[in-house]
Amino acid sequence: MSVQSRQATVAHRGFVFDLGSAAIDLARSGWELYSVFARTLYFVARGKREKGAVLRQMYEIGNKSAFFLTITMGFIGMILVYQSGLQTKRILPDFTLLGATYLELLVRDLAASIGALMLATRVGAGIAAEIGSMVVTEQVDALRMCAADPIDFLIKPRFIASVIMTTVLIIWAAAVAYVAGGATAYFAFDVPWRTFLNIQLVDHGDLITGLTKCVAYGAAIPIVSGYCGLSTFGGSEGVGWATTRAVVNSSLAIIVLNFFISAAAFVVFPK
Amino acid sequence: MISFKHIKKAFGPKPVLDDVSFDVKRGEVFFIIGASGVGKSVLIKHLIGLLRPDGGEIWLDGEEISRKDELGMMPVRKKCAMVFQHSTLFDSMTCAENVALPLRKHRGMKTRDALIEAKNRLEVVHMQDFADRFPSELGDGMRKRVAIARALTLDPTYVLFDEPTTSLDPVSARRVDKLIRELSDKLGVTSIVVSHDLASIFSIADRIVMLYRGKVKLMGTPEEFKAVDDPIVQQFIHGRAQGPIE
Amino acid sequence: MASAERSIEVKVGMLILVSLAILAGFILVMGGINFEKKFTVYVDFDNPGGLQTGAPVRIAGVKVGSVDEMQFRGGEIDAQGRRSMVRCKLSVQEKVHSSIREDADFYVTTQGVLGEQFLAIDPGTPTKPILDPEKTIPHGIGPPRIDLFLAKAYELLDMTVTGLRNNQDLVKEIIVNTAGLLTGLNGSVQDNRDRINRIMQNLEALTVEANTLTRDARGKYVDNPQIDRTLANLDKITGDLQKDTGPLLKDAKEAMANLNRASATVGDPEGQAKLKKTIDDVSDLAHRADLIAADTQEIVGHIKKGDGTVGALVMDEELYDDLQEMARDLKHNPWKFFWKN
Amino acid sequence: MTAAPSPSRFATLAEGVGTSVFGIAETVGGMGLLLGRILARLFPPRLDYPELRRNLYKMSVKSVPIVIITALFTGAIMVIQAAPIVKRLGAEGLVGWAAGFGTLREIAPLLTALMISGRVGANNTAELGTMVVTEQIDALRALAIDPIAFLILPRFIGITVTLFMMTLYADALALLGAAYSSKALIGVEPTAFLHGLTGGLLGFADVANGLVKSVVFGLVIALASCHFGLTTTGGAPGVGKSVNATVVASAAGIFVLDYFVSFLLG
Repeated sequence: MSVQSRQATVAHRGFVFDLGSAAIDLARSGWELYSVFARTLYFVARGKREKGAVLRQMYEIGNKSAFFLTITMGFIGMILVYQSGLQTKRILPDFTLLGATYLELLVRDLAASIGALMLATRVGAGIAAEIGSMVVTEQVDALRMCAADPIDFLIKPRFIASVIMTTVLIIWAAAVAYVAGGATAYFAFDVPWRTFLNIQLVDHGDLITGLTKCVAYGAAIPIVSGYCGLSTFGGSEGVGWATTRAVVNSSLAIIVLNFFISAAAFVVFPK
Repeated sequence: MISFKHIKKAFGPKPVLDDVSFDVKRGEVFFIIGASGVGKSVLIKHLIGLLRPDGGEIWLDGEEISRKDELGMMPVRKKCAMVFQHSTLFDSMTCAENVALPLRKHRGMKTRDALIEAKNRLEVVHMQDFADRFPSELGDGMRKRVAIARALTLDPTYVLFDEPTTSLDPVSARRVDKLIRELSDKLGVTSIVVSHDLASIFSIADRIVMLYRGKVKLMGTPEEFKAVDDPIVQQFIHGRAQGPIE
Repeated sequence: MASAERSIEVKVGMLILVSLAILAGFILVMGGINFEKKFTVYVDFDNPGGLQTGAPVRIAGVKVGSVDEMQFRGGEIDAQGRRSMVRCKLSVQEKVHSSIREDADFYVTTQGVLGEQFLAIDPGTPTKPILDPEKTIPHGIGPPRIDLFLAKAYELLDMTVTGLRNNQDLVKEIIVNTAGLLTGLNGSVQDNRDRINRIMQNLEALTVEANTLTRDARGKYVDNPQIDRTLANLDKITGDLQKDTGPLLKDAKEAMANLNRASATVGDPEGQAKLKKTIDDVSDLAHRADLIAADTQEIVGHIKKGDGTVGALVMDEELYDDLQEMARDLKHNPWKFFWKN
Repeated sequence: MTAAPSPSRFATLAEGVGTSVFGIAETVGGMGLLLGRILARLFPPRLDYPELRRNLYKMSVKSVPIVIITALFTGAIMVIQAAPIVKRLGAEGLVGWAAGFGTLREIAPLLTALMISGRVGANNTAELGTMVVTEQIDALRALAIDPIAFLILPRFIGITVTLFMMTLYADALALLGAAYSSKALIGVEPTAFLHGLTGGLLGFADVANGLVKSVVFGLVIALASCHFGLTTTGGAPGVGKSVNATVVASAAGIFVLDYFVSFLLG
């Protein structure tokens, strides 16, 4: 809170000042993020291998998020089909392509993006809270004293685990959302399973786009949240702030990445 | 007049207070001492309803208060102020706003009037120059003074101090001691002080109670404490590492 | 401190005001509230189709009001002897009142083929007096029922085919007889001249109307995707077609029967020639009817391959096939258009 | 609890499910109790206006940039995703309707809620959690100030109001983003886009649908963040855990309730 209060005291110097300082902050954070990313990649290639660390993180990130992701993606699947079904009913009462279109959207975008947004809250907050607590309790400094680079030791395993598990979880999430959507279509609009189960609209472009997004989001979440965690200062409120920033910034990163990947896919795989 | 009667309190399976009884008289400076973790802070938090006893009664000015609900405790809390161990100022507010808060909430003062009044109160503890600073920008001693100013805004009859001199430098600590003594002498405020600062205990205490293993070990004046030859008391008041206290 | 507090208040206030402005904007733009003066018109419908309360009312595509209420009337017969099942209460902007004349048409149609149904007003002839909604309750035209149209067309086709098949021998006989004929037909032809003329006129008029319509429809469709009017017109043709076909067939049948009867008795060359001419004319007419069908087919073709929104409407292959089948059949057997047992 | 002598895989699974069910029940119960206590303070209203104003400022004004960025990008993404379908059907004129429907009813309220839950909800939990672990809540009580009325109620109102306002902003901005990206991507003029939006297929009901959702989401976020904030234990790591729990519970709550609200409103 005091952090904010201080910000508040600085905030009376006019809009241009605010804008300028925001831009500088943004640029600086961008550079630092990039440096964390580059160092993570470096350590992925050359760092010390700590036995079991990646596996443990895969369990933390993957298995522990599965329940949460199943619930949310199940509901989002139902909502999406319900809403598009309502529209279809209103405009052209023909449900034959509902399932196919839904699957295409799911594969190309929704499964990855919404799933990753969910993971950003669950995993991103977790990573930032954990690393942030280690920073404020000076455990990270202790690590440095033991000549272990915090990025190698803390972020690298999470990075590898997240890239793998995000992809796995999103494939699972897509399946859950598709089944939930199919059930909704069946119960709410009497669309038979056979009609709903139509994969004719999904092509390799959609698959590649979807998988690219999985990997990009999987990489972005631990980097952004790890960065937020490592830059924690102050006591418990600092941890809170770091966690908040991790959630917000990873979500933003996902939305922005989604925009760029989708636009690129639109150009590369024209329909 | 405060009476603790047979107070029992346990956290989970671990009993902290086990049948503690004593009285505090009006206008005195009453010290509660004991080793760390013996339940001193727990005990005084019972008085203002931050904690509820598992058994026993607490009487305040002829009223049993330990069974009151949260809203029923509000009048009690206006009568008994508390200064927390870490000062515990609201760190989203400036010092003046901290002090103004009770005025605003209980005296029905407008924000602006409350702030002016708060600055007057801060002058009493010599903190008027820091009125618009945030607590995180101040040192421990300064925060403690603001916390005391805040506790006194409602002119309470009783003030509870939870380790007021811990983590203060000796100079600040003695100033706080002096303040507590003056409250009692000049305003007739009853102070209950939780402490293990020997210097404070023997300079300003009227009476002392010592807790040991959840029970009252000894109650009396500082002179009586010095005179008693119980090894536990002696080890504590002389601060020896060797002895029967674990 | 005070100025800081002020600035906080100003910022929060600005934010709230802007959000209220956005809310107001949404309400206005999305048509929640309109501050225009309104007047009320009641319109009766036999079947307003899927028209819903709240549906927009448009004149020439511009939204001028909405359907406020729909009451079920249970088929009351009004002064003109028309049945009204449903009475719609429309609330229409006062400023367009002066352009709605007494002979204005109220019809239910859809937004760009796809989409919700709405009520369109064709303002009517400018020379007529302005519609007084207190006095007259206009009778509206229901939405185009393409399903019904196709069903009826199919029924007609089926009837024709069956009739022709069952009377194959008869037809053959007529032709053979006619070929070898005949004197003294004159009188009988004379007797039937009026009828044949009427058939021809009817068909002629029908063809012209259909041609214009088709052209209109096509032009309209190419220029803008609003096909609603076309569909309404198509519907109307179907109605006309149906209305006319009954007597037409009756007349044709009678003429044939007479011919048949006459063939046995009469046979002068002049009469023969006339009869031949008559048959040729009839055949010619049938050919034109065929052209209408072909044009209709073309529209349908447009609809089908034409930019998909419309395509969805006639995506039903079966209906399309039926139409095509009907057209082909008519081409090969122009007689079918006339023949009914 | 009848623990199996040798914990088989099934037993651990059942135990896990059981624990999560009880955990969810506990959370929901705690939030329900908190809601009751908050409502009790509303009649008659015992609200601290300076605190409300401060929270409104912190929650809403400071969230504007993130909402702007999110909404603009989201609008653009909506169009990118709709573009192939629109092209396939050749219904360029319907882009405005398609994007508008999805944005107003679902995407704008949902994404705004997720972002606000991350920014405001998490921050609120961190703040309350910090106040709990540093005994500031106890200090309030010691000053005879009711923490629910003084701290929670203004935050509760602040979050709900913030989400409502931010959803309006997000609606407008996402549509703006969608309009211009549909011009860039499939060459639909913004006026045609606007026409698709206002042509009668969409009504204020669609906007209202989204706004009702935003209020529901606001309540969920407010309840979750206050509940987890107030039940924080265990210092700095505890605060981190609480924040984590808040964003997870908010996200799950948002999606589950979105479904029910969608169905109820039709």
